[in-house]
Amino acid sequence: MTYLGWLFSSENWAGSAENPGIAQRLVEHLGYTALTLLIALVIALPLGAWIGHTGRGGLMVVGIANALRALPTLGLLVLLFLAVGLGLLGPLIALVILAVPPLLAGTYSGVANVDPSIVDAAKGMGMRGPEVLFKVELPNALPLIIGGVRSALLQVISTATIAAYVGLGGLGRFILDGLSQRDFPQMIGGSILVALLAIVADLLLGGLQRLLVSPGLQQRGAQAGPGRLRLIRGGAGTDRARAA
Amino acid sequence: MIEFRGVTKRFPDGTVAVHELDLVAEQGRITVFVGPSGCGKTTSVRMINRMIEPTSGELRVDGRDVLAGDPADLRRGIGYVIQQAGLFPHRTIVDNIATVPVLLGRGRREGRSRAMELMETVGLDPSMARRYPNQLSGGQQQRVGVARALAADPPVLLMDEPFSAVDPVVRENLQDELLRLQSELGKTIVFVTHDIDEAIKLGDKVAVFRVGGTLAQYDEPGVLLSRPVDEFVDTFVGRDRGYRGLGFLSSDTIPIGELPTVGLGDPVPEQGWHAVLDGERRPLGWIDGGHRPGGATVSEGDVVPGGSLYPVGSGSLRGALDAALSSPSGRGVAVDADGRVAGSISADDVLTALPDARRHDPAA
Amino acid sequence: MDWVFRNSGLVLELTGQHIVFSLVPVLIGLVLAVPLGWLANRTALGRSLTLNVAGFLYTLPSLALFVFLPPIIGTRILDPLNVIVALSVYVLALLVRTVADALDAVPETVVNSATAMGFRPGWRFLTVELPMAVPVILAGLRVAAVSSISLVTVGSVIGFGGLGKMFTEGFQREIPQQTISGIVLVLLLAVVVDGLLLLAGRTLTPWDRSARSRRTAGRAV
Amino acid sequence: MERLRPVRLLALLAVATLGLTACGGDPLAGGGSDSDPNVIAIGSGNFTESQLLAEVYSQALQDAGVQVEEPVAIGSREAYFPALLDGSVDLIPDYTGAVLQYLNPGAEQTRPDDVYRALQAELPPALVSGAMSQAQDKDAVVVTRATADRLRLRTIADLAPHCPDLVFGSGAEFATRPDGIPGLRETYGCVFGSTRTLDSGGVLTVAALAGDDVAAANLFTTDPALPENDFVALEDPQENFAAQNVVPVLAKRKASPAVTGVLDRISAKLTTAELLAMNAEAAGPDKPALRTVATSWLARNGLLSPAP
Repeated sequence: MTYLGWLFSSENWAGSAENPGIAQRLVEHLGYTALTLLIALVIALPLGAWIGHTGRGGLMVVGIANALRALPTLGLLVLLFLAVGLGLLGPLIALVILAVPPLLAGTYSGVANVDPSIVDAAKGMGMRGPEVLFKVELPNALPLIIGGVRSALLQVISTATIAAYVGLGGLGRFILDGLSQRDFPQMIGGSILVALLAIVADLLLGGLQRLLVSPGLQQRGAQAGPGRLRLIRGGAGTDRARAA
Repeated sequence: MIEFRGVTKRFPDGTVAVHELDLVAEQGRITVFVGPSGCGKTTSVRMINRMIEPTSGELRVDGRDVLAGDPADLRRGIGYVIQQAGLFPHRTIVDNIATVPVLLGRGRREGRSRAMELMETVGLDPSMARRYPNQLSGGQQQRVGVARALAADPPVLLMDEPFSAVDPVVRENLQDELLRLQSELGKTIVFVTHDIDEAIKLGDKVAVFRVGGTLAQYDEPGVLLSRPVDEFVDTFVGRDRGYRGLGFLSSDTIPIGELPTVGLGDPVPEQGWHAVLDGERRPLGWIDGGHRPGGATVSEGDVVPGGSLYPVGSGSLRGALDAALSSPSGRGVAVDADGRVAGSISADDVLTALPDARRHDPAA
Repeated sequence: MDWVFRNSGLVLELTGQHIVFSLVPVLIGLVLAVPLGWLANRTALGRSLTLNVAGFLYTLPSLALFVFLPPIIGTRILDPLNVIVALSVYVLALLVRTVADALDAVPETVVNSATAMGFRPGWRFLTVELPMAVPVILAGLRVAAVSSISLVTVGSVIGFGGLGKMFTEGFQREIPQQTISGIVLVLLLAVVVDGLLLLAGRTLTPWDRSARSRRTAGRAV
Repeated sequence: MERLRPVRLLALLAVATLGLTACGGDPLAGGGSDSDPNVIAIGSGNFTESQLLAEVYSQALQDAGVQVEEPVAIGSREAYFPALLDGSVDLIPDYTGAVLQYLNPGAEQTRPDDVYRALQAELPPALVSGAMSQAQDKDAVVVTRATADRLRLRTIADLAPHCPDLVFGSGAEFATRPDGIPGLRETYGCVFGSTRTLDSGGVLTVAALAGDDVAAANLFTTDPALPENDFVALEDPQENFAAQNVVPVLAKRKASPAVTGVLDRISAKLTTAELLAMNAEAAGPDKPALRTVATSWLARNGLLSPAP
């Protein structure tokens, strides 16, 4: 018996008014992910850059990022459903809460880990605060920032799947609906789609990283230094905690 | 010219890093701040471009109060070189050097062409322009650092331990290069180091700081060596200061004596040390008369390596003494400006000339 | 918390299940990660292969992995084995990299001097390299354990037990107290396990006391 | 630190998915593994009433000295019925009409006794049912009072002309069940404009209906949320939804006289009013544990032996 037939049926892709198809669910999933990431970036980038730039509140960021590792996603989704009711708002808040810490930690540690002598040189040459931040600190922090974005992205794609449980659309629907309709091909198909989406998104960001990060920062080993730094910038990011 | 008038820096935790500093770094000269760690030398230099704000006192660069106006504008007019260069890893060499011109609003293109000129000035191959800092050696990075500081042609250059992270051979190289550059550019340079030898080599004047941020002595290097004001400076200047002090005394009064010489292919002399010369009368080494392992005529295999050479007219007593002491014959070879043999000097001649040289030393 | 006391029997039972579901995979993952990490650290090809597969597995969303497993390992969908295997996969994926990195970070001078003193490779690995890698491995283990504890709850969406039931039931019956209690219990469990692992690490590596504070502070991401 | 090229990664994924297709069997076939012959494994749907009934069965059986396993909330009928068939659970509280339709989608009986009789004929040889109770919990198409007033709705037939303009909310299984969306289409000609997948008569559906996210929804007649929210359950004159009397369905090999005796005594006491009361108690402000609600109902009805 094959489970893949479901995935390659054009009928399943198109769906109907009564039964949304894969195309619509995929768009929904992408929509939730993009919206969440956008909101989370707007919150986390300036905050993380500011904390990293001034050095104030760094310990707090590390603490929060560590604590949120243990926060059960499903509990958060349910709690927010009970608090704000049905709709996009609850899951969206949950997704943003989960996406902010990796972004914040990436931006903060990226900026904070910029070699102090480089910042010193920048100031000494007469760069003002914003110039130091935008021309020196952020470009140098970019690998870690994008690392944070990748972490957040995977988190959001995974969690948006679970959010189907509290009534959200997206690809998670296939997994849960397949379970209640006793339609395993649908479950597997949905799972494959989610996994593919996660992998493709991660690859795209990896490509983006290669495009955006200065070649001067990509020389392998040139300044990666001891193990700790390398752990932080891990490419595929197995060192990042997952919560969903 | 950079003037410190009663400048004090007290950090929020109460530590006094610099206490009532009065000092003038002269126009077009290299002034070196030297001292043990915690003596306030780096704090002092960083107050000049307001990387650290003075707590009290007055600080002027070319007559302008540095505390008036915007620190960023001030810094754009002052070159700044730090340890390990502080190059921007995300920018190419040429863009690193062009940083300040671009900051000052000159176009990127103009900045780059200026950067290419400067690369040659500091002795970097222009083919490196498109590379990134981490593809360069430490010494090369330091040259880029100097070029970057010079890019906007600032009259003042601050150098904070710029050569302390490179190996001794490269460091000596960079020091020579800096002296050569300075002879062409004539900037007002304040140079911080913890290495007294570097201070003495580079400084037109040297300021020795003691822990607690006070100035122990501010003098020309020769004076520092010959007449340290107190025990602290004496100890800091270190051993052999008497000998090193000879380096700042003129050797013009030393009599140049005879030098027995022999050419390659000539018969080996009967006895005594002879300098072996090439066809241009440049010294190749020595041969000990009477010993003839290689046969009856002088061949290259017979030549014993000589010591250092003493350049007539431009040498110091230290150079003269070393030439004599490092020669196997006990007599140092004196050469003229073209490197041709001019005669010989002995250690006795140097010592005889010493009192006279001291009397004529303007610094003394 | 009132809710917890009124339903302590249920809570205890779910907590027990939760501990089994979340910590057995940590143990399995660790046991498999050490030899694999060692292998990964030996050759460039092995490293690239192991780490890439690990990275790939780690990218898979958990709910999807719970569903993938039954046809692969021949279980039924509600079999608790699915959760245990899925979480073991995550722990393994995370730790294999940590172990490889940790072994990589053992100073070469130490390894060389051990070799020079006549240690054979196997013995050297067990008595020199592995102990020296413990602090880094432990840091990874703490991350793995904590996220494993949080991940088990996802399984309750498709009917697995553990504290996640506090969420699904709290949801169905609209009991915020139950949901909040569930979150608090999961966090508490994570803190306790994390603390125990930290303590275990301290006892295992008495030589590393000063270095540790720096390392844990640095593991921000 | 190198990452796989996209192409190689996709290839890897392809291999993994091929692996998925290679194995046979249906992973959804059942719950866990086969149960112990001397222990009764109780399953239920994943909604409060079903879980409550499972607790009631479990405690009463335990009280009668039968060994039972902790009840497991499995999911929809599509998930738990196969588990019953393959022996991973032994006993399920269910509803006569729903089981009948599950076993025979073409079944046309709608009256309680007819449905029960037809069910006995359709049950597979490995299963038996206990006596049915008088308690009914029927599927219903539910609208808000405001919608009912505005469109003058009393029955599903009244709703039919408006269906194309309406959003309908239900659990996923309702979309595929014969008496679900297909049944509404055939019986009443009601084709909804769009549907929204929520849950099976649970909080999501209630919230969606109350918040006007959907205009009509599938809820159950004993749901205390109906009176709480002043929802209107539309009448079903064409009997699209069959009678739904609570009935225990169990594995024949576990159906000892002791077990069926206990179950039949429960069914005798269980009425729609009792069911409503139990649901209301569970939904009450205290939100007591379901096992507590079950215990107190059993005690009230004299179904537990007095405490020693």
